[in-house]
Amino acid sequence: MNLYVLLKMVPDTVEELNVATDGKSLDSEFLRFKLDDPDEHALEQALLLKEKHGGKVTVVALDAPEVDEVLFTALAKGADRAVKILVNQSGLGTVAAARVLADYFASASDKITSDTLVLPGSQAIDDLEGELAPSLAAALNLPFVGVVSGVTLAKEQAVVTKEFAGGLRGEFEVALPAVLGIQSAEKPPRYVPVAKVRAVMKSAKIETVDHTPPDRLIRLELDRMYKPEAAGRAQMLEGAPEGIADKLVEVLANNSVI
Amino acid sequence: MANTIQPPLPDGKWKPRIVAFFCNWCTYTAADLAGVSRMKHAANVRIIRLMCSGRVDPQFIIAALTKGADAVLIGGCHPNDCHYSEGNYKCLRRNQMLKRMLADMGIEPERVRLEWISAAEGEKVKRVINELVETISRLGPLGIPQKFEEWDREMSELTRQMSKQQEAVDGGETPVAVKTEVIHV
Amino acid sequence: MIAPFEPAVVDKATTLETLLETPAGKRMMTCIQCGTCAGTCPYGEHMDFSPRLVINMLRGGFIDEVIKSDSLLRCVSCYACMAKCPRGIRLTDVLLPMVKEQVLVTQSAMPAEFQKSLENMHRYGNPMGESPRKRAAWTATAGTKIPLIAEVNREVDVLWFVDSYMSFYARGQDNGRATARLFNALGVDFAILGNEEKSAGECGQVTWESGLFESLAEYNVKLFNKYKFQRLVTGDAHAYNAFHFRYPMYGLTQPAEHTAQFFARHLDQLKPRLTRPLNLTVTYHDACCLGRAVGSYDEPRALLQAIPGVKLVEMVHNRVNSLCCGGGGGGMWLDTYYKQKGMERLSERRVKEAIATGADVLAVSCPYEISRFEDALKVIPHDKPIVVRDVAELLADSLAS
Amino acid sequence: MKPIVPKKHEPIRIGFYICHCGTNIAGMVDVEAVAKYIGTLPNVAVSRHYKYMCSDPGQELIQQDIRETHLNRIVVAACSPQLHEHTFRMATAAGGLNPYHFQMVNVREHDSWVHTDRVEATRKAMALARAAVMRVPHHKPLEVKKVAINPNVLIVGGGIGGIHAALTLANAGKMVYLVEKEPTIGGHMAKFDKTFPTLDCAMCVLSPKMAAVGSHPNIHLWTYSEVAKVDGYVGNFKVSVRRKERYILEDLCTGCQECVNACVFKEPKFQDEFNLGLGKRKPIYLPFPQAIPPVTLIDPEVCLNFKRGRNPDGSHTVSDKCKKTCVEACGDRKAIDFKQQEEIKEITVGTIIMATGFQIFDAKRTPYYGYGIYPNVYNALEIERLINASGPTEGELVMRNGQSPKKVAIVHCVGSRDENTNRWCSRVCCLYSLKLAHLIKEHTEAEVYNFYIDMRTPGKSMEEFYNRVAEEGMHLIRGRVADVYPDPNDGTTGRLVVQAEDTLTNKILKIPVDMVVLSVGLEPHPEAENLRRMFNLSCSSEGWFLERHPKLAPVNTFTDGIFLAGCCQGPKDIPDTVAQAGAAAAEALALIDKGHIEQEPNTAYILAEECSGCKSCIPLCPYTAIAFDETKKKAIINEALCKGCGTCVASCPSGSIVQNLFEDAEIFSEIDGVLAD
Repeated sequence: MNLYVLLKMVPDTVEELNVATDGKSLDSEFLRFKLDDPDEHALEQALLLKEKHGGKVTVVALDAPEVDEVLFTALAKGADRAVKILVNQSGLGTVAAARVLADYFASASDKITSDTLVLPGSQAIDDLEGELAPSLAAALNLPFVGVVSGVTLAKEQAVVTKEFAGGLRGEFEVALPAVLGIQSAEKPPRYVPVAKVRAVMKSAKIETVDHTPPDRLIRLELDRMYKPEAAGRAQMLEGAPEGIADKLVEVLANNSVI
Repeated sequence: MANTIQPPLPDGKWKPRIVAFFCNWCTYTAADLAGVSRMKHAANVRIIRLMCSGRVDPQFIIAALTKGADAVLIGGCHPNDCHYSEGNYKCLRRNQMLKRMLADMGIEPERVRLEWISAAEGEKVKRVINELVETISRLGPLGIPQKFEEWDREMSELTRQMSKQQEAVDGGETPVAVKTEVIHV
Repeated sequence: MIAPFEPAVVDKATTLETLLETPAGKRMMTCIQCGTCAGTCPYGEHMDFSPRLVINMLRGGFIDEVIKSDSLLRCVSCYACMAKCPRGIRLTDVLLPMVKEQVLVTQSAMPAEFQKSLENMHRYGNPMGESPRKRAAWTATAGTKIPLIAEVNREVDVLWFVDSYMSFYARGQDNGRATARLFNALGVDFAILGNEEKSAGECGQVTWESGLFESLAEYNVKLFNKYKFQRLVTGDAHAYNAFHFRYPMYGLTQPAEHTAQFFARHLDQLKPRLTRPLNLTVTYHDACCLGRAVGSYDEPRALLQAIPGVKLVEMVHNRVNSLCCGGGGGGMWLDTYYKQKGMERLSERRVKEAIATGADVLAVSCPYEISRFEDALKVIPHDKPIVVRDVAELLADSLAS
Repeated sequence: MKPIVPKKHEPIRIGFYICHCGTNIAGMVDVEAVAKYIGTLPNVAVSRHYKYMCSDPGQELIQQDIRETHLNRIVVAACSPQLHEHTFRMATAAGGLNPYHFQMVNVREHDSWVHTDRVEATRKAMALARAAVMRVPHHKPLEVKKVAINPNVLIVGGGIGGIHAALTLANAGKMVYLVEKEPTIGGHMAKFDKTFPTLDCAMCVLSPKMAAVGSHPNIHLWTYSEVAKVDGYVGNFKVSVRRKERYILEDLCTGCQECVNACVFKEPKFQDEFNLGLGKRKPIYLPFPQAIPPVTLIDPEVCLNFKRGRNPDGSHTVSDKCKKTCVEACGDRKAIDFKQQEEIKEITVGTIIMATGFQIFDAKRTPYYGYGIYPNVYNALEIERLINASGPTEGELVMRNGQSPKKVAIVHCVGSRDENTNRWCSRVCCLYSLKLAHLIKEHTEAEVYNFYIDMRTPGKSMEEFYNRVAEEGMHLIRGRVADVYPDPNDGTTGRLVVQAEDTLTNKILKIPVDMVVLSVGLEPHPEAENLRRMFNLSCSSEGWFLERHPKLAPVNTFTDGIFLAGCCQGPKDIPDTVAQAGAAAAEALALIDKGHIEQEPNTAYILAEECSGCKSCIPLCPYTAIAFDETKKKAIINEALCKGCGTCVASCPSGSIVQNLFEDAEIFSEIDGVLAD
């Protein structure tokens, strides 16, 4: 198997997000980046498939802050190659990103073969539409299934589980090669000891690919970024636990809840 | 006589040579115990047996150092345990004086080590010897005999020059210019 | 009593493969398989491979079998086996962590809560996953100015290492505020690291994550070297454990003290200030990292007895024989896992003994214990109220206001 | 003694011999190379290596060479001089030379046994041998000094070891001083109920021997006494013994105990030492019925006749508060003396036997076993008293709450084999634990659980005893107890849970029991360190008195004339103690019957012509052997008093003091020799 996992860095919401003074972007002073959650699952799914069927896992990411550590961690977990495309992810829209990635796959060294699976995360916190995976599939002219929560492989095809609203599941057969947007892996993402990551940082290399960013036209223009206004319906109760309990009962009674 | 004797052994790189003076009752016996217990330790220490550490004459230590020892180890009974009541105290007192003297001569204090080792402390013999060998290996050779040779050479050279000058004076020739330094007090 | 542990533990480069070559490892060859370790282990009966068996498997060359099992996940690094071992074998801080680390490397699935806390410690410097930018936020509620060492810009006497539980956890902050009051009452010249500080990482070391511990230790030591101070004082028993035994290997040169030790050392100055009688019966729980690990049994007790009106009573298991709260060695984040395995929570076993003493207060000196014992008290029935307080909190309560 | 001046111009002819000692030396030192090298040195006439130099043919080799090649100096490189210096001196003498024309080189203990590099070890052997070869030409002929031996013997400690040694020597017609610090002899053995493996009654076999000591005409029995000072040397020790005041005149007391019955305290109410506090006694008491001497004593701390205060000299102040019914009861015998004071006795003896025994491990040092915390935890010696028919419960095994235990745990190795307390195996605990298990079951039919690490039962009939007890249905659990705590399911009865891993089944056991018995180990007597100093002995790192050689001189010490018997030398059982006591007595007898001691001639003398009369040597001598001749203004050494330490020699500013065997010239040559490579 030839497994590609696409990794995307997203803002870490552990730190409070603030809007920058231009009103169109995030204040970057304390902004940190982390790997998008579904992408971490995509990596885990790829590693599970590799453990089961053999093959090679390549992680691919666009350039972004803290991306190197993420790529090394992926290698420490068991990925075989890490590729960084030297195009800054910042300000590049999802569709443009898909173009860059498609160009990468079209380039000479990484041909899509008949046993290739490309596994992006099915969405990201700054791409809730999940446009990347289908855009990439379209650009590569490959079949696509999104919101996948399980993959098994049979001869020249993959059987994928996809979740629907209301707890329904569907099973799809997809001919290989294909693009699958991963929502969750069959197991929670594994832990990798820090010592192993530190060792990999010393021994392994990240491959870099130069690339010209695509035309500006397909970039998105953002008009305004702002925080939602507080609705002001919350009421804070203060005091000792017993007092709070009494007040809470009063509030609930006044509002005819009890 | 020393120069005429050479043991038929391959000459390796420098290793510390240490002379030890051990009292018969405690430390010598402890070294025996280390042997009976097969406690392996460095082979650089050569032990000379005395009845009491009180017998260790400072001249023995100086003799050992000037004859080429890189360090001297003295072992006696613990304070209060001397077979002869207080010979070890006498040894301690002398040792303190000697150390000051050696320091004035530019000999590192680590090169003369006094240890109280009871007959039961075979383990301590091993530890002290190993520690001392390590310390001296770090300090490097003391090399007093070599220094003596060097001084002897300088002295004879000086003497030679002096006599040459004298000859020149005696022979009525122009004396060889000897550089003199004026020392301002 | 029990012989003190030598501070030089083992070379930091020692691995499981080279262990038997080291002095600590050679001592394992003298194990007489008496089973004291297993008999005293709080989870001994839940281990397929007890510490005794681990040693024998290691000596026999069967350690891989141990690593495949999850027995060692039950070790809470409480030092009980090591304190009682008749051969003085370094189980808790050398052998078991090394085996555990191999378990971690080998097993792909970790209990989720535990994995999350390790990832958080690595990424955010605290196990809760809180924003590192908010680490010093608690100082706003201290009621007094807590100086930041970066701002005072000179050498201080005491660098107070607050650590994560006292920085982020609401009940831990009570301890932080109390400590600040005590420092001020004694006129101690102190400062904290503020947002720069990261978890000391002790649980990384005795748990399984030597890499995590190393990255945190290297980070903190670099930070220590940036500033000038005489001594390091912390109220976190686990941080103290790391500073005392292992940080010197990473370049810490200043002495480290736990607040209980620090205040006990200043008891003569402190005592005249302890004027408010508390009128409480108190039982003291020996934190493993302060008690068995370094033998500080008397200092916290001396502090408690210095408080007017405090009557000290002992639990059945005390001092060297104290029962662990179950929070060490990663146990803090393994409660769910232990529950799944049908194992009793150790904190519940401990509070039963505390309740039996009839004490009003269960005094502690480790920030883990506050939450662990408070949670345990919620499920263990008891007639007379009993509360959990850090020794520092009780001392501060007794200060004239 | 003046040295015999060697014949001038006599050429030095040295014979050098290096011993293989099997492979002990030859395995690490190239003995052939050493012999070859030494053969090239000046003055060496013969240089040989031989398999076993100490063997008869080895010694004969030396003698033959002396005769045939006219050697006049001998050097043997072999083991430590502590072992065979005497042997080879005798061989040298047998060859016709003065025995002091010999020098020994230690290439075994100080070389082959402690080094791992053959080249280095060989090099060192050469250096040491060369030093001896360079030293020995300076040796002078010397004579052995003979000193008469005092035939009296001091025995310190009146346990079974001291008792047996005393009787052996007294029966051989020697005068024995037996000093015991307790008011009675008997030691630990007197406290035991039965002895393993025969289960015969300890007191039944001991009391006849105790009585024999008490009545023996050749034994001065001084109980309640301690050695205060020891001076002198083998053959002639001067000893001060402090006889503590017991307020009873020993010679007048008949042991009738009417004083005890008459005491104003009607009931015994003070802790009884002999029963380890489990029983009670009065202020005036006999330690136990068979006590020897059968003399009562008064405890001034509790007797009403004493104000429980002390005079400035330390003696107890006497009051008139009490009716003194005891004095009344004693009547005309007048054996009670409230004014009695301690007495110092000075004696002279030629030999000393140390039999000071051991103490049991204080189980409070392993707090997790609950001794001193839970009333139902006992140490083994307390159980001995509880099951003893003459003990505080008259042989009924009941606990402090008056109940008989139904389940008993016996914990082995308490304070033994433990780095945190005592590292050694106490040797008797396994067997006495089995014995107690048997006795407890016999007395109470309780279930008995023995928790052991390893069952160690060496010795005659011991394994058989183990089999017998096992067959009786004991629970034998292989695992060291880790914790003892009150049974949480049982509030009030004091039942305890014993927690341990059964290491043979990998199971953690938590066994509720009524009684826990701690098989405490043996450790050095608390006074051992003081005694060691006083008698100039050595102790092992554990604190046991050190024997001269662990195999070949197990009852000798490094101080000539002082011997060891029993547990003061290390843990042992009764038969071994008795055997060692007999051996110590025989060693003492051997010395006494020889009539004199041979002393090394390593004394110092003064070269009068060189002495400047500075007197600096005089205060240095610990034996006041140096005097000052006021007329000649020279120092003089009394060689009878000189012990040969050499301290004065090292300090003489004019170099006018010479120590035989350790002359300056000899030592300087040795220094040259070790460094001449």
